Amino acid sequence: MFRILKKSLSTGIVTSRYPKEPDQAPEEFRGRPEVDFEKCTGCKVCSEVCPSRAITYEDDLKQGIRNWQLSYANCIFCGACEEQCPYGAITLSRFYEMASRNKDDLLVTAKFQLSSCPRCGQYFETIREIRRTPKEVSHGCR
Amino acid sequence: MQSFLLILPLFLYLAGAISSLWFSARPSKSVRWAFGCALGASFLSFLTSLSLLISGTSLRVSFPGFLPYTRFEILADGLSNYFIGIISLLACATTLFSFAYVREYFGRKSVGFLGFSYNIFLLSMILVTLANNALMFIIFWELMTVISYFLVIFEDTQEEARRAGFIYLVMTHVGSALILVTFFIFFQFTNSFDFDDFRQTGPTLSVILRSLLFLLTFIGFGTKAGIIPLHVWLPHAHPSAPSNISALMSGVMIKTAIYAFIRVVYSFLGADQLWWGLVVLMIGALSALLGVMYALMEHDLKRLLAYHSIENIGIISMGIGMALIFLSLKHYPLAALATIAGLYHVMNHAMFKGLLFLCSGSILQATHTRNIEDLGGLIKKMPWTAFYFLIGSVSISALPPFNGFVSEWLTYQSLLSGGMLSSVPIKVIAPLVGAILALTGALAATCFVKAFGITFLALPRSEHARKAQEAPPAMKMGMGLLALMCGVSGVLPTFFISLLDHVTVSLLNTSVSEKMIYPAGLALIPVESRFSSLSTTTLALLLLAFLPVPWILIRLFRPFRQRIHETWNCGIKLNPRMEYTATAFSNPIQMVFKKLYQPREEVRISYLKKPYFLKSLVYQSHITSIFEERLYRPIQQAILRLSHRVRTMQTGSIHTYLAYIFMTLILLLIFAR
Amino acid sequence: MTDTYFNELTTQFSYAFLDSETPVPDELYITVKPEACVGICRYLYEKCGASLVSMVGSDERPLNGGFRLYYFFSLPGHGSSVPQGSRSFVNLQMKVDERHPEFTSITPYMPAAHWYEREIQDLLGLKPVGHPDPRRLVLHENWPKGFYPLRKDFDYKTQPPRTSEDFEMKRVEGEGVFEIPVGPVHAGIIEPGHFRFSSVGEKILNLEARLFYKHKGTEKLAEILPFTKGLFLAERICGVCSFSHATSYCQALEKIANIQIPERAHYLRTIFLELERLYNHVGDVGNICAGTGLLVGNAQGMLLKEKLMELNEAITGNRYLRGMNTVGGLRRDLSEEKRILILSTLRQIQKEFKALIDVIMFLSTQRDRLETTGILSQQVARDLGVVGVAARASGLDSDLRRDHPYAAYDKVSFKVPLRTEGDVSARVWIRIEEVFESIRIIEQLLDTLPSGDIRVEVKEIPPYKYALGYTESPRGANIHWIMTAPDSRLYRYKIRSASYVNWPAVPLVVPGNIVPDFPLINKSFNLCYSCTDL
Amino acid sequence: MILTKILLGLLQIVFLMALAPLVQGIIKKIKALFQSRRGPSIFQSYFDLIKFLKKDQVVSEQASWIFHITPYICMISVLTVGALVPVIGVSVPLGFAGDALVVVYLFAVMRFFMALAGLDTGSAFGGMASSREMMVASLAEPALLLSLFTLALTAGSLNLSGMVQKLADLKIAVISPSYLLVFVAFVMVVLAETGRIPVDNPTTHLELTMIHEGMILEYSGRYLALMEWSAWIKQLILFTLLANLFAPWEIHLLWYPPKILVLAILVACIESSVAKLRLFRIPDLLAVSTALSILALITLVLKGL
Repeated sequence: MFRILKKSLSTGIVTSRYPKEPDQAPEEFRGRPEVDFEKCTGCKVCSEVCPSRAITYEDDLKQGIRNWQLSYANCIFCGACEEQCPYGAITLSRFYEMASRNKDDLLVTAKFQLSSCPRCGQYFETIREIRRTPKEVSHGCR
Repeated sequence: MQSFLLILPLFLYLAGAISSLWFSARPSKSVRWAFGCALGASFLSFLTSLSLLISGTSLRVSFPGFLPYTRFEILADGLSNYFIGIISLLACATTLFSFAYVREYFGRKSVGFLGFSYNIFLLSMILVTLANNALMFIIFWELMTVISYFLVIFEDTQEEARRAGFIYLVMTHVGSALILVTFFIFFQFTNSFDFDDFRQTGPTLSVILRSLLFLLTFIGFGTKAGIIPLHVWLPHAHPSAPSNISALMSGVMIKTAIYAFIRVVYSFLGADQLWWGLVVLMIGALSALLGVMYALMEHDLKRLLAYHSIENIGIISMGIGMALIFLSLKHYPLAALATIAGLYHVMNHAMFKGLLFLCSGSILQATHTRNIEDLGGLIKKMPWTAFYFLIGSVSISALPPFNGFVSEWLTYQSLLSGGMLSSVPIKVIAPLVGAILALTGALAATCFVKAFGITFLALPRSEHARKAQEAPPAMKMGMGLLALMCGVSGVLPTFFISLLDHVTVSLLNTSVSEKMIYPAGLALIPVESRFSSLSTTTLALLLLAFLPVPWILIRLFRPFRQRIHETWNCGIKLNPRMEYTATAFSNPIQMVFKKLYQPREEVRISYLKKPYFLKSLVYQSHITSIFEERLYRPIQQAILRLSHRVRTMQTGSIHTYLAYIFMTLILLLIFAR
Repeated sequence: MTDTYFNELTTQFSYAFLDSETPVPDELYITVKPEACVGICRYLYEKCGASLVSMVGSDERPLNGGFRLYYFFSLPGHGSSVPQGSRSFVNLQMKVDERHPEFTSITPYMPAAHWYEREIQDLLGLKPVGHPDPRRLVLHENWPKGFYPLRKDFDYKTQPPRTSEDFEMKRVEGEGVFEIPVGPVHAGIIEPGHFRFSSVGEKILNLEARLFYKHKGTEKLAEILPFTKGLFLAERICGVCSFSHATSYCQALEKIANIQIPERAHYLRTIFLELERLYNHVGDVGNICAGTGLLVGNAQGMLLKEKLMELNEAITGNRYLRGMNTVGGLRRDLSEEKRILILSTLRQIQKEFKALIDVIMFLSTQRDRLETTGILSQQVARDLGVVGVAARASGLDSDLRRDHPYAAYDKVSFKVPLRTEGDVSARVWIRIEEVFESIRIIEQLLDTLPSGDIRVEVKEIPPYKYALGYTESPRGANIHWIMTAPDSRLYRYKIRSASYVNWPAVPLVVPGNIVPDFPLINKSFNLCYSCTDL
Repeated sequence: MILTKILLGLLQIVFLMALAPLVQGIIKKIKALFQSRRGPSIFQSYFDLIKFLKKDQVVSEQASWIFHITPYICMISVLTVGALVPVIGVSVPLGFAGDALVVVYLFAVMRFFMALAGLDTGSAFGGMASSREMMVASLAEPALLLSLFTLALTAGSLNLSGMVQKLADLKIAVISPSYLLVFVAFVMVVLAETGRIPVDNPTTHLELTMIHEGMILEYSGRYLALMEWSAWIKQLILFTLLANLFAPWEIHLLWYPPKILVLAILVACIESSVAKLRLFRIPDLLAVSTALSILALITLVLKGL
């Protein structure tokens, strides 16, 4: 009976005053994915590997714009996008305080200008991706 | 004039009885006459006894030459008046109730006979308390017993009722026989059956003889009062009778035994032996505890109440027992206190137990079942009955400021005053008996949480309960009168204590009202020193005075909104099957006192594949009634064996047995000389 | 090894055998005639002492025009004296004709099959003829009859209409008997499950548990995902056996693809599996104290669990060790400083856990609550095929790590704790002993950790192959069976978690105990609803 | 003169009402510290009360008027008890209205109605809790009364003021074997009466194990505030009795807080260091308490003070 009290007293207080005192996640921690749009070309690899459809895109073939979207609400922090991104544009940061009353706050969106096929004139891939790719891009309209 | 008022009700009862039989072909008229007369008689005799009690006068009326060797004399002294007051007050309420209640029996049973028996029953009880002569006493005592026997088997279509009646008859006649023996022993020494002579000669007899007489009286009257282990008839007989009769049987009939016991032991035997008091105290404690414990396991509402009568007789006995102890130690004021405690409880028990039996009658009429496992939700269907039952429950559970608390408080005070004495065994025993009283009180509260909660609250458990309807006005009036009395005798105890003072004066020549009542008339104190005090009046006022506090708190922050929603049931729809049952409610107590109850569980399981696929499971549990199985069964078997030998005399008819008993009586009368 | 049993079987039932194959070592698949199946199952179960570890129904109508049932048995060596690796899995498979969608139930002989068969009835619409309790199990009354989600012609996006019917609970008769409904919505953060107690006061006469309130369609969903994404689904079958489930999944696919993953990956997987066991067991021991109201014990247990989870977070980036596994090995390596971090943390945990156990497990009030409460008899445990801690606490000496070694378990020496009392206390003590064993295993592995690659790239997997993947999770054996489809997708993914087989044992343990002890008994099993309700 | 007395009596009740949540808060804080947690502020109970008092309430459709009157009855009975108990002075203006027995029986009134309210809404949990509460109370009440009787016989008075006065007069001489035995017995009963570990777990969320919490499971909002507050006042009154009967020195405002604090720490220590008893071991605990009281009584009778 006294041993148990001794045990607890020797432990002392272990809880922190979160959220008054912020709690730092460890270095390895995979939290909110951050996208570096300087590096990103809009190549959609991330959206293809994303298992939970947190990253999606939609091509507006009339305007020639790719609407890219990342929803933190769907993200399972698996890091597949980080692993697969050819340009190292996505990193999973240590930030984890993402609670929000509004789902729209959890969206990251970007627009990419699409390039049109020189032969058939159809939009097919982002201009930035085409520029980054050394080999010739074929649309396959032939 | 007063003698006339004392006698008049007796004739009114007689008139009621005869007219009831007369009109028995027309039930409505019969009811009006029978209960009209009974109501008038009861009211009149209540007023008379009250006025006699207030004025503190005794009345004596003689009718000489009524029977050989005896003279018919009635004596209305303090004690008698007090009991008559209680009997007639309860009778007022039950009579009011009966007007409507007996309609239940129209076309099924002879209401004329019921009205007849009812009046004679009341008459006999009043005469028992008035009789000032042993023979008269015995005659009225037997009349009371026989007539109540007929009331018990009134609904004799039920096998149970007949069995109950039989047990009742056998047990009480064993008791009666002992009383007869007592009186004949007195007769041997006084050559008279007059109580006055008993009073004169009794205390001068030798200690051994008096002790023998004490034991005979205790067992004889104890049987009628239902003390443990002589109680076995009570839980069978009381529930079987019609509810208005149960109220009278439980409320007052068993108290006549207390009356007689007090009369004999205090006055005729001159209580001066410490062990007499101890015996009464211990048996009282045992009765109180076991009574409530068996009550807890009951789910037949009326039988539950019947067991509580045993408990309350036990509590009364504690008071009387302490009084006998104090008398033997010559502490007259304390003896008066303890007597008052006992007698006050006599009245309180009559009020709340009468009330509870009437309520159970009202429930029975509305639902046609006494099994509380089939009830539930009645508070919405029968709000008044529920309210009255709650008052009764609170009173019997000794919760302040109701009457049960006041008399239990007085009992505690007498017990603890015993603890302050110099006698070492009493010093230890009295507080321990106090603890038993506390246990009894707490268990009684448990039992009535169960009785009220399962019967009235939550959802109805059967079709009967769903279709229940509130009782008619006459029944409500009967219950209301008693509920009012529970409140009044709780909140204004000083008035009743001053009445009881006249009783102690007539019994013990000791007046304690000045010592017990604060000058302002507000608080009670237990006689000696400022040991303690109680003012239920102030408590009631305080409780009322604090009512604004929660009221304001609830309305402190406006607006006060309230949503009505389903009961939280973990997301499943609530059904009556998910409610706690009475058996389940008292199950923890049963587990705790396993030794006493010796529950026998019977689980019948069948499997499709054991133990993985259950097909059906039926559970039953019974408790062992130790006294019936360990004490009475062997006796019964012995008697059975014996009776095989005297088979020739045995015809199997109750009436023949009755004839035997009366023959014995007459023979005794003739040859005892 | 398998041969001896196989020979016995063939002589006995030669007339019923259609085909047999051994697609992967230690897994023998025998195709039998439907009418002989029950007889063979009984032979395996009653004569050979095999235990049913899983049962799968699969809609193979597009392939061969019928449904197919698979019965998986684990064949025992005799006792733990038999050398490691000597046990193997035998699978019976039989075809069920589309026109007569029914099969003979084996439940009357093997109670362990009763949930599998009911599940197959619900999800595939195959009727188990002769099942003693053929009520609905997985799909509740709000799901219309005639919609069988695991059939191939059922599109995963279908939203069937809602219906409502009454589900009949077993009714206990007798005066005063009443029912206590607990759940599916609980007061605490507990998963949904409905428990219906029949009792008279405190003693419980009968308990019926109803789970499957949140059927997630995991198995159906897995059929439309490429295997790489299926992994993340497997990881999220349950919150606390994440790594075990992911490992089972990967191991099955690695067997199918017939690849050998690097030694270092085996070692690391084993370390993470044991880390998972550690934080679960430490947390469970603490949680038992919450059940007995020993608040300090609970707080201390939580504290140690938190330390372990923070360790997980520091070395893998996820408190539940997610995102580490992949088909072909591991995605992230363990650096030297993390290796040292693990060792130092474990040393500290070991010391503190021991101190905690000394304080809480010898407290008389605590012991009184735990001992003789909720006894699971060995017979019941065996009949129902109970696994994991619950089995080992009831005297069933079974542990996949030793009996069917996988990952690097054949490289380490460890003890499988065993108790026979079968009560709450025994289950707690099994956990406590396993904590120390786990620490020993991790230390051994970290000391001998080979260097090298951690991953082989797996691009695609062959179609229409099948294999079992299994792990001994903190709660017991998780057995996954995968059949592949073209395009590196899965044809059928059957997950049989430890909780799934242990749940039916809980209601059998409870009767005879008192109502307030139920939460404690339930906690001592600590079963997962999510693992069960896929 | 009488008016000032009554005013003083009322002031005492206000004092108890105001202090009760703080005591609860302190116990919670100490328990949190034992659990290595920082825990909420000691004033959290006040915030809780205000929150409950501001909230709407949900009432079961099955509830009858029993459910509605119970919070009122709990509050008024506990306040009435507050008027009878010596708190920061030996004399109690309204003490003549009732003695120690009345205190115990008024608590019984509270419990009686709470148990009924538990049954009222028809859920199994309420009934279960009522049944258990009545079982525990049935055994706790005699134990409590017996220990009070022993004290009454020591002090020669059953009146609380009288008892405290007499014990205070005896000063340190009062410390005798019987007195200490009664103290231990009394503490056990207080644990049972206040629904604390090892009898009941006030912080549990498991309906199946609840006693006190189960009975008030259906209460919300303002009614809940009243029920909780009454329970806390009852707890403080029992602590006050413990403090004034077993440390009957320096009964005034200055010494009252430290005594109560010591008791709060004692209770928190007990709650933190034992596991909750199995339901059917609770009777054993209370039997021990009763046995200690009996022993104390016999010691008292045979040896005197």
